[in-house]
Amino acid sequence: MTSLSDIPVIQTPPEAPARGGNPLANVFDDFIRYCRSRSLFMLHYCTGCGAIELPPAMTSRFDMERIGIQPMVTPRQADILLVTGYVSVKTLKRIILTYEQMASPKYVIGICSCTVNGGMYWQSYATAKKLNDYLPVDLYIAGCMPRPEAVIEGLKALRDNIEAGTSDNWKDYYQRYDHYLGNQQRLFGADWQTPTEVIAEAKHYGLFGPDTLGEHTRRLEDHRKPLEPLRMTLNAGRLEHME
Amino acid sequence: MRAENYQSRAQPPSHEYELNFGPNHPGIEGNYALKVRLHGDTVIDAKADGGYLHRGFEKLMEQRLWIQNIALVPRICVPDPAPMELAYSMAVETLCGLEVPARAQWLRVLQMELSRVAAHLFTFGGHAATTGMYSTMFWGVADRDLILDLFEELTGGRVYHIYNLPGGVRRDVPDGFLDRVSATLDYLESRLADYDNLFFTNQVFITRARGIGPMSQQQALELGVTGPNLRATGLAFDVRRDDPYLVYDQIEFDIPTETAGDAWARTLVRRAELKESIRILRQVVARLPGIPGPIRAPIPNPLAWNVPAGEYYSRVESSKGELAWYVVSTGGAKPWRTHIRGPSAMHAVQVLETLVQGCRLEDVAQIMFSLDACPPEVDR
Amino acid sequence: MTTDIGQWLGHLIGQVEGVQHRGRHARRQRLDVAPDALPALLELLQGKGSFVHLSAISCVDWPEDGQFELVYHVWSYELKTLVSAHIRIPREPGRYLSVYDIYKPAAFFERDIHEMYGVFFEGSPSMEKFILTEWDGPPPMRKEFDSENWVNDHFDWQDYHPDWLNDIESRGGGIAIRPDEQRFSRKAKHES
Amino acid sequence: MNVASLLVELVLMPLVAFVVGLAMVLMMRRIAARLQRRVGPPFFQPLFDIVKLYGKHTQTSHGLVHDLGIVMAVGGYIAAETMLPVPGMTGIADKGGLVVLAYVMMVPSLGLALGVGQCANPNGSIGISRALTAMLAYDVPFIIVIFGVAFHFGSSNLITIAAAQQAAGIAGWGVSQMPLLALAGLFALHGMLGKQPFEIYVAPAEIATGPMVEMSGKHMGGLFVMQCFQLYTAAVLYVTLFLGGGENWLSFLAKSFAVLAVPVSLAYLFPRYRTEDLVRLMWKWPTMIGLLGLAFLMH
Repeated sequence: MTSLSDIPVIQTPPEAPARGGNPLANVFDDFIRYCRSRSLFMLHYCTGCGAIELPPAMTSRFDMERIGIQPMVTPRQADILLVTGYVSVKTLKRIILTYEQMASPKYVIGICSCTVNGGMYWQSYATAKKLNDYLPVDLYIAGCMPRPEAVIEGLKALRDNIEAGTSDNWKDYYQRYDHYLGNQQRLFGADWQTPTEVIAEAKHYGLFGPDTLGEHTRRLEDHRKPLEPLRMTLNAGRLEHME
Repeated sequence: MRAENYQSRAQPPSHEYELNFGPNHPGIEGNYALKVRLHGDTVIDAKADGGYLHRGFEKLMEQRLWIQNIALVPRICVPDPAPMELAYSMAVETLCGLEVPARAQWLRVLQMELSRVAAHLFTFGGHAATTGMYSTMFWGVADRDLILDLFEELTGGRVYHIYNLPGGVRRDVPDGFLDRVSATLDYLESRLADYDNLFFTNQVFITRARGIGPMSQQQALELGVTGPNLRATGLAFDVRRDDPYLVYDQIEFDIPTETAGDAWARTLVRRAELKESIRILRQVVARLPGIPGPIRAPIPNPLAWNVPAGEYYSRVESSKGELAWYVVSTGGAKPWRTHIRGPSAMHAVQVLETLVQGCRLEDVAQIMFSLDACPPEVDR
Repeated sequence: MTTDIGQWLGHLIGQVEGVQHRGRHARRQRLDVAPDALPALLELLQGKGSFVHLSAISCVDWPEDGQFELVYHVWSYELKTLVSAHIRIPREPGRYLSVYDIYKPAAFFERDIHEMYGVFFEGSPSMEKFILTEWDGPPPMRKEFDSENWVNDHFDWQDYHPDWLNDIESRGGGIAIRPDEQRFSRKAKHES
Repeated sequence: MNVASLLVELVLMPLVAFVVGLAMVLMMRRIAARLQRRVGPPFFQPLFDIVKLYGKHTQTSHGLVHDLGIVMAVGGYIAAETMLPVPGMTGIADKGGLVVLAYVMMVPSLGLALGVGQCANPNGSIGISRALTAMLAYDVPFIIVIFGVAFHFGSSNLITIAAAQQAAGIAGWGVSQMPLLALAGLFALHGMLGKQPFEIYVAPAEIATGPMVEMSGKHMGGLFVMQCFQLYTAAVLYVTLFLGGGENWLSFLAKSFAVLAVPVSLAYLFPRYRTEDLVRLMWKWPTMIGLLGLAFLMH
């Protein structure tokens, strides 16, 4: 059992002092934040059954494009990672890879009860139970499955949070990388690593916190392998005949 | 991370390369992956990679009561969940020797066929989107929503209904519901002409779909293909007629077939099935008010319900093909073993791997969607 | 019709040793087969009985008997009958023959059973992992694998946060439509 | 023309093109929404998208050529804008003319090819090879059309062409004088926009948006800006060649938007062609129509 303090809560960042006391100094930042909240590209990745309510939310009846949300195909282009429903361990690895490839500021939304606490698959050996152990979740939309109205309502809440500057959990991933990596290692094994250099990125973007490094990140060094050529994974048996 | 998941093999021949189709790819239905090896634009070889949606259903069901599992089973196939409940309920009923009242059987037909219409509309949309025609997807999904509204009214759930129980159904139709079904069917039928103009007789789409992923009847039978994909090769097999369940033997409907066996033929078969389902629904609407009776047979206390020992293999025709449950009971309060045979278990793995060989890169997604493969049925 | 098929089947299986026939439900026939006789029986069913469609292969674990039960469900498009051939193989070492050369769909089911139960099928085209590629534990469908314990060992549970609920209610959330305001009446119609 | 006013025009023309291009993107998305029976994006959506993309914290670059490719893509169009006369501003249109413009309009595709090549993503490489093939396909009718128009007006100078049409009234417009070439030009315009049925190089379901697959942040923003310029360039070029150019801003913009609305409205009713079908179509019908139109002109 984790205690309440382990759960990342949405923290309001300290108010940035206006430069030189000029009231207009933050206008530009505010404008960018406003644009950010009005233009959200969500990643087109159906991780679970909640994805079935996304087409209705996107298409003619509920039309997400009204509030500036449109699906995007690759993680590089996307702002929101919608984790729609239960996440099997195999998918969770891909989700983490995907998340790390997205360009920040990036937001994670957990849709469906399964992302909150395993939902009705709480007994299942194959699904992860608590998404915010592995990724910094900005918003949960509970329900099995949430209706398109609820999805849009949740996205609007995210929009408002972004506009107000309170949705900054992506920074938490850099600042407390050790915590997230530890949970990932616990599930995937100690040799878990991703191709993205999260620590270097944290340093580069000035988000290096006291908890970025820790015992879990030290393990990365032990297991870091050079990129080596690997066996062909495609129909291994049949290929040997061909070659 | 096991490194083989994101690296290619050592020194491949320079003219050959590997492409990962999925799991995060718009050309893949759901959360599924295909590793495709290409020579230029031509697919040499493909390997399906599943398990992204694995939840261990069969294990979960062994740990829950017979009645609890009803809430679990529709989750196996998301676009077309209703037949799952039905097949499981039928298996339990057969084991218990429960007699399902006539009215419940007609209500189940109503649910099944509405679900089939919804699933087909969804498939058309997905298939059109793989060829770049998003308007059909926008229309299809929006029209499918009208059926979800009907489901919501009938069962309380838009997507997962949990409407069937062993022994009957959970609710009777609300007042005026059948009129609303009729009105929705009228609307859908009037929309079919629009869909024809936009999609089914669109010359560009025909150019794209004709001759793609062809399958002979012999090949289809060898590979265990069922459902609309089998009917597109000319064999008029439908579980509803050949292994009848519910009251399908009292209903008039045709089994549409095509002979070409390609993506185009599969789409045409689905379109014809949509019309047949509407025809079945009209018969249900006409006959349901005249059928009296309770909507479920009495069952024992569901929390202490020991289903007699035995085993049964129940089959239904889902929108994707033959769906079967093998249920084994040892007389306990929980199933000893349930095994689901989803139609896509064949279509998404062996059939897909076979059909994409030799096709072009641009047709891989189309072949998958024209087979109407549903990955959660594979992964369970 | 059923009895005809029953008689016909009885005649057919007379040619193979170690087969018992039972039919209890309409269009369902059950055969209990000795493990050695199964490939011959399936070939006979496919060749003479037009049972060309392998619907599924199911595996049932019977730990008390120390056996796995393998059930081959085959369907004939002409006779419109499903025959389930049951065999029992010892749990250890859990090896059996593949029927891939008779029925191609067997490849999927055999691979699946191999993953979920650890039964090895000789001659199957691929015994590689498919669904559980990233699973290191024991075959999960075996009865001795306790998934609840495994879950408790590997996952944390979310704590209950009433403050989240307060937050939702302060935004006007909660129950959107009170039960008495719901628009769909539940009155049954069939009495009339 | 003195240097100062030329410089002002050189700055203003791309700016105007960008603003008009934003409105064109909005129109395109709204038309799509209407055809798909929905509401569509808010008015400032194209602007929000671009500002958001440029305001991203993470900027993933795959190397110098990747950055340079985007600069080439946007820069090629900016150069093209300065050669397209608009009401009141001619920029360097009299220096360049049609032939240079046709060259400059190929630069963005080539730049994109360079940039995408460095991403080392196979989807991107496939996409860009498709884009270049598509360019090869629509450039044949495009060059025929350009040649025909230049032949008809006896000049390759866009200012002269527009002035000649304006002097003769509607009967003297390219579209009345050379209807076949105008039709072929419309095909080439549609191909140039890369919308369905000629959308092969984006093709999300096949190659995950092809050239854009590795683009994020500023690079993606650059592509969004490029799209604005692309729509503007294609529409304005067509208006200048066939619809009498711009007498005043009102009629000029009305004509540009109307021209653009034709391919955009058609686009959302079709799936995409395969590459070879696209090449076959482009080299068959618009080329034949164009050659026929040319024959009438020469006659």
